[in-house]
Amino acid sequence: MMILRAPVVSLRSVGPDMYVLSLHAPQIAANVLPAQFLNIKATDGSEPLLRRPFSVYRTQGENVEILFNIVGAGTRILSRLRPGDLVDILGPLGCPFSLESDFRTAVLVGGGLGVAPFPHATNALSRSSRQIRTFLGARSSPHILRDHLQNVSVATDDGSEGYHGTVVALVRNALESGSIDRPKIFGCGPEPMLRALARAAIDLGIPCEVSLESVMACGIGICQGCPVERTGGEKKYSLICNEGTVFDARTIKFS
Amino acid sequence: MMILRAPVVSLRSVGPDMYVLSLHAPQIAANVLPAQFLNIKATDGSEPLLRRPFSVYRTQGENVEILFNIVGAGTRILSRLRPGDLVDILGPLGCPFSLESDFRTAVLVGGGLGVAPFPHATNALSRSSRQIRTFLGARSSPHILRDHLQNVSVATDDGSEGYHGTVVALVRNALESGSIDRPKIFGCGPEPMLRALARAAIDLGIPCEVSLESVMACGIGICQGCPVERTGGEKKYSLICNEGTVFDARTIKFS
Amino acid sequence: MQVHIGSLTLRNPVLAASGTFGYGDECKELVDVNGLGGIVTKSLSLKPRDGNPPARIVETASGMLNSIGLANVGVDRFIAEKLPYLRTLSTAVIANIAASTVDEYCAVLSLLEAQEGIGAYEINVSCPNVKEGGLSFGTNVAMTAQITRRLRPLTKKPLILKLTPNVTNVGEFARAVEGEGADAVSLINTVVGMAVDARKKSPKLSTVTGGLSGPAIKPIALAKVYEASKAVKIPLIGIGGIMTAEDAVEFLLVGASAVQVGTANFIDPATGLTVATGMARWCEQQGVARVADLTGALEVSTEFSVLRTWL
Amino acid sequence: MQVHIGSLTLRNPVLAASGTFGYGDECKELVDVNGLGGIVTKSLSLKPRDGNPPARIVETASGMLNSIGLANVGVDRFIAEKLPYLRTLSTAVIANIAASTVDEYCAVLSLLEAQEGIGAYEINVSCPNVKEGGLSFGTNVAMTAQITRRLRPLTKKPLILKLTPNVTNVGEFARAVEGEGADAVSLINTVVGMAVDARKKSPKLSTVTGGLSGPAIKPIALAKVYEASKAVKIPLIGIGGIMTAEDAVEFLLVGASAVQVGTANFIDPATGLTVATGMARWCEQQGVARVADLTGALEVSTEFSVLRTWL
Ligand SMILES: Cc1cc2nc3c(=O)[nH]c(=O)nc-3n(C[C@H](O)[C@H](O)[C@H](O)COP(=O)(O)OP(=O)(O)OC[C@H]3O[C@@H](n4cnc5c(N)ncnc54)[C@H](O)[C@@H]3O)c2cc1C
Ligand SMILES: Cc1cc2nc3c(=O)[nH]c(=O)nc-3n(C[C@H](O)[C@H](O)[C@H](O)COP(=O)(O)OP(=O)(O)OC[C@H]3O[C@@H](n4cnc5c(N)ncnc54)[C@H](O)[C@@H]3O)c2cc1C
Ligand SMILES: Cc1cc2nc3c(=O)[nH]c(=O)nc-3n(C[C@H](O)[C@H](O)[C@H](O)COP(=O)(O)O)c2cc1C
Ligand SMILES: Cc1cc2nc3c(=O)[nH]c(=O)nc-3n(C[C@H](O)[C@H](O)[C@H](O)COP(=O)(O)O)c2cc1C
Ligand code: FES
Ligand code: FES
Repeated sequence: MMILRAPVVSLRSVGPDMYVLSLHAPQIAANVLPAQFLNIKATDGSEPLLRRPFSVYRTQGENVEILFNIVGAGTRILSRLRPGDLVDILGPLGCPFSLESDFRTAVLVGGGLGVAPFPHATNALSRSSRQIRTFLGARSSPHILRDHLQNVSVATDDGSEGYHGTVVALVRNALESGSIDRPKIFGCGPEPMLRALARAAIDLGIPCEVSLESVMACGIGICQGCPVERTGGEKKYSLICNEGTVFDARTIKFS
Repeated sequence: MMILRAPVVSLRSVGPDMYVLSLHAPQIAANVLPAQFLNIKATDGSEPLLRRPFSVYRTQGENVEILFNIVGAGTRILSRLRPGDLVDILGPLGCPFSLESDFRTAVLVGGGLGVAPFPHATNALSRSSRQIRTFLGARSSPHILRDHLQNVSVATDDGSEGYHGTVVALVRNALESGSIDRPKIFGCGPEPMLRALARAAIDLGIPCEVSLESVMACGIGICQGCPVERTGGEKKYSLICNEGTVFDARTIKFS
Repeated sequence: MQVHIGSLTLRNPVLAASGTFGYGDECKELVDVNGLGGIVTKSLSLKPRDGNPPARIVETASGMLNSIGLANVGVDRFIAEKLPYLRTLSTAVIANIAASTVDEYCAVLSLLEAQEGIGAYEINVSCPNVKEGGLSFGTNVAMTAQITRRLRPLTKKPLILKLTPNVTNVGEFARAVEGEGADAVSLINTVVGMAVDARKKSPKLSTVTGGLSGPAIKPIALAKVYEASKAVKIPLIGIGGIMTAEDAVEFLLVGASAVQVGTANFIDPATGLTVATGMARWCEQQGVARVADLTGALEVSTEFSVLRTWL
Repeated sequence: MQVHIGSLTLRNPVLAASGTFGYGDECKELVDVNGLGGIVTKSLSLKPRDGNPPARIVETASGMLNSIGLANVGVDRFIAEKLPYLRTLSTAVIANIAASTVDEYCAVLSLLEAQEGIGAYEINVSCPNVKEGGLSFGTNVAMTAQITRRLRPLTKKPLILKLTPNVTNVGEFARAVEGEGADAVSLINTVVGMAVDARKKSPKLSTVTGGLSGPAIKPIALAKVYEASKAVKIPLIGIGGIMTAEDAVEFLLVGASAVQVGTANFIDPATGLTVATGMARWCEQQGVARVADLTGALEVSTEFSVLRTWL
């Protein structure tokens, strides 16, 4: 975990209002694990005040990349960066996906921008002997980002590409068919999707990790601002930023 | 007076931290008078919140130019503009210099960035049959901007160019020598300089107009935030933004 | 888009706030003033006021401090020079009144009451009470109630009390003026604040402290309006940091029937218009039939409907 | 750079504010904690607290609202798990205490008093008083005085009362706790505020209202500290929106002897250090011999030294 000012290497548009920002940050590129995130300060000033969390999308040599879409003021500022501009980053943060546990096929499930951690995860997995199946869901075809992924199946809300329906329905079908060898699910995306995914995983008795989001003030466990309700444990809440963002799906009490 | 979003034509560096910003604003370029100003919104957001006032430096066909130096957040944002960016401007504002009154030589006196209104004033004057003498003061030589001016004499605090001392002392010498035909003084610059200039004008019985500055919230007379104390009149204060910025120097009670 | 404040009907819920739109004529080149729900005048005092010495304005993070000193033309010149123009408008004109004694509030209102063209009165109680050593009327419930009690018989027009946020419990003030017959409450006036020039070791405002306004105070204003809405039944007018139609909708949801746009006018005097048209569009998009349906429509789960909790 | 708060000497005037620096160990990878003047712990309650449901945080213009619900490990686990690390530090450790009854404040303080390694206590009175239907202790002068009176005999260490800004007259509260023997006053805690999701028609925080902090509130905090400084002689600790050394100097000028950095830690936990080193540099550049010389050094022209004027 460190704070540094990383120069912008490039910013490329990869879809409707979607960008990949590449930053030169060797210390982070060398260490960041799949599903870890960076907390980025978009301005020098007080507006927007807080850092903005983004998953690491990829590492490329000494560079780290994030994938983002324009949501509000912070991401708008990021979308105007130019090579050489300095970006203040705090990271790497959060606990990674457990890619070392006992499974044969990693089932990567991304909804919308939830695809972001999977290229880096794919890269890590491809160094092991495991299989990868990737399932992506999005509103419509132009929002699907297949780069740097393997064995991609697609679901779109409007049916403009792949399966017409939710990505969770698509994954459930695939898992129920039994064709996937010793699967473990890794999910990232909007909460309703993760809730449905957790439900499916529990129904089918398949291990499942989900990476959660929350508004964050600090990203490092000092503000207590990012709780998620857990099932069973002694504590009611865990902090998404440093006890997560990755949790065993069975332990999360989705709202 | 209007609000419009004007595209940046160019931004050129003209000295240490000094820039000239050219904006395509035909409606303003056609009408703006010497010493009028524009109130410019540097961001879409709330930080900085208020507009920033800048004198019109020059008009060039359909373009208006402002001269500025980097002082704080607002001017820093301006210094990063690029051609095509849109800038939100409110103007033209304020009362202009009275260039039509009864004098033969316009004595233009600018301290620091107070030179800003004089290129536009010079252009207006050069269409009449009047003489122009220009006196510029600055910290040191690199801060002197002689472009688009006529008959320039220079004073610097450090003696690196021209007269070693204040621009007011230089003007006083020139006026006392009697060599200037039926002069009228037009001053713009920091308050201490204008105070000294007003003193000199009164001593020598020469008409003098000064363009004053103030923090401004609105620039159009609705916030009452920009008072200057007057001598004599029924009202104690006048508003710099719309009763000025130009005042007869004798009527100002300098602080 | 109509809303009602007592007997006054506003064509839309967006007013220009006192002190941020002059007397309505300064902006006519820039704004179709009749597109507003109404204009609240700069506070009017019995005698003209020159205002405070400079500096009167300081910018702060997403806000500004002002210490104008209630510079205004005084009620007589207002009647002679400003009201004739305001009478030509088809939008509501609300006269805002300031004073340093209760008698003076009454005197100003009586002078205005004799005139045509004023739709309602807004009473600025954030004024120094000279009889109490300059302490603001508006921070004392009894004084605020007394002002209302004395003014109420003097007019049949809507009487709007404009409350200050610089009190522990704004609900108490709202309740007090409701009890004395006020038709509505507007809030918030500015929040007491201060700025310092570290190098000069001096306050940035000539009066040391001033009033904070702008987006920085919007969260405070929303909480105060919400608190007042739990205390009274009379209409509320929400004020504080409104820049967009969405901001205005937020104030309606927490209980306001109308809003006022203040500081935003300094950035663009047409903000009130864009807020009003934006609200109309917003209602259409969100399937809200009448803008008045938004008032108090905030959905609060009962479990956490308490105002005071552990932070 | 030394300053004194009662019998406690701080190596420099910059503390980390309660709730914004955890228990000191979370940031040790990023910050040389001993470079701070001291650390104020997260508020400690008698029993561990889980905190409020999400959402606990909302960003606002140049500020943020929080409604953490005082999530903390409780005093026992603090003593067992957090204090041992804090004891290894050479900087001052100030334990912040929260409670919902006066007895509970006393109980927590007594448990801590039995331990080594705590330099002073800061009492968070912005807590719901269960015996008064949840109304905050800190908005009631008598309650605030009573807490001080009850705690004072329990310790010889500096007792710092942390005041809430959500009151009409903070000077009155400062005077009351000074009268009961408090060694210092720290202010301000967060300002009550609220945020609304217009589309969802619901509050953005699960608890409806929350506490506003960050640069947006700096002007309010400066005014409150200035007001308190006119009311009492005991040292003041200034808090609210401090991001830079210049901000900190402003608080000293209006009367503070030390400052706390809060929200800024979320953006960079090293802010306290950069503020402290920046203040040292600032003093050098401005020819200020000792940082303590800045306390109350604001030059106010007598003509406008009144707090309450016409705005
Ligand atoms: C661990 C984590 C990883 C993330 N990874 C990515 C990613 O790889 N790519 C990507 O595009 N986005 C990602 N997000 C969401 C991203 O942080 C938000 O889109 C971004 O903060 C929006 O900022 P803004 O200023 O543009 O929007 P605004 O609407 O101005 O943001 C306002 C506030 O809401 C918060 N906020 C808004 N949306 C979200 C959200 N979805 N999650 C959490 N907080 C939010 C912001 O932090 C801010 O406090 C991630 C979020 C988290 C918590
Ligand atoms: C009528 C008028 C004409 C001006 N013309 C020019 C010009 O042609 N070129 C130029 O470089 N500058 C000019 N100025 C000054 C210019 O407006 C300020 O330098 C600018 O506002 C600084 O903004 P900032 O955000 O960069 O600085 P900040 O320091 O962040 O500004 C903080 C606050 O102080 C105010 N402020 C700071 N300096 C001044 C100043 N000198 N006068 C008034 N307010 C100030 C700002 O408006 C803002 O409210 C003019 C000012 C006025 C009133
Ligand atoms: C420069 C300025 C002058 C003001 N003058 C008055 C006034 O004369 N009377 C009054 O009742 N309120 C006055 N106000 C307060 C505003 O009407 C409004 O209540 C406050 O600014 C909060 O709204 P805002 O954040 O939208 O500005 C003034 C505010 C500002 C900024
Ligand atoms: C997320 C958060 C948690 C806080 N928790 C506490 C707390 O537990 N006890 C306390 O006394 N103050 C708490 N505070 C208040 C701060 O200590 C400080 O008084 C306030 O935030 C103003 O300072 P700032 O603007 O620098 O943040 C908290 C503030 C924030 C933002
Ligand atoms: S974001 Fe601050 S504790 Fe998680
Ligand atoms: S700047 Fe608003 S009245 Fe002059």
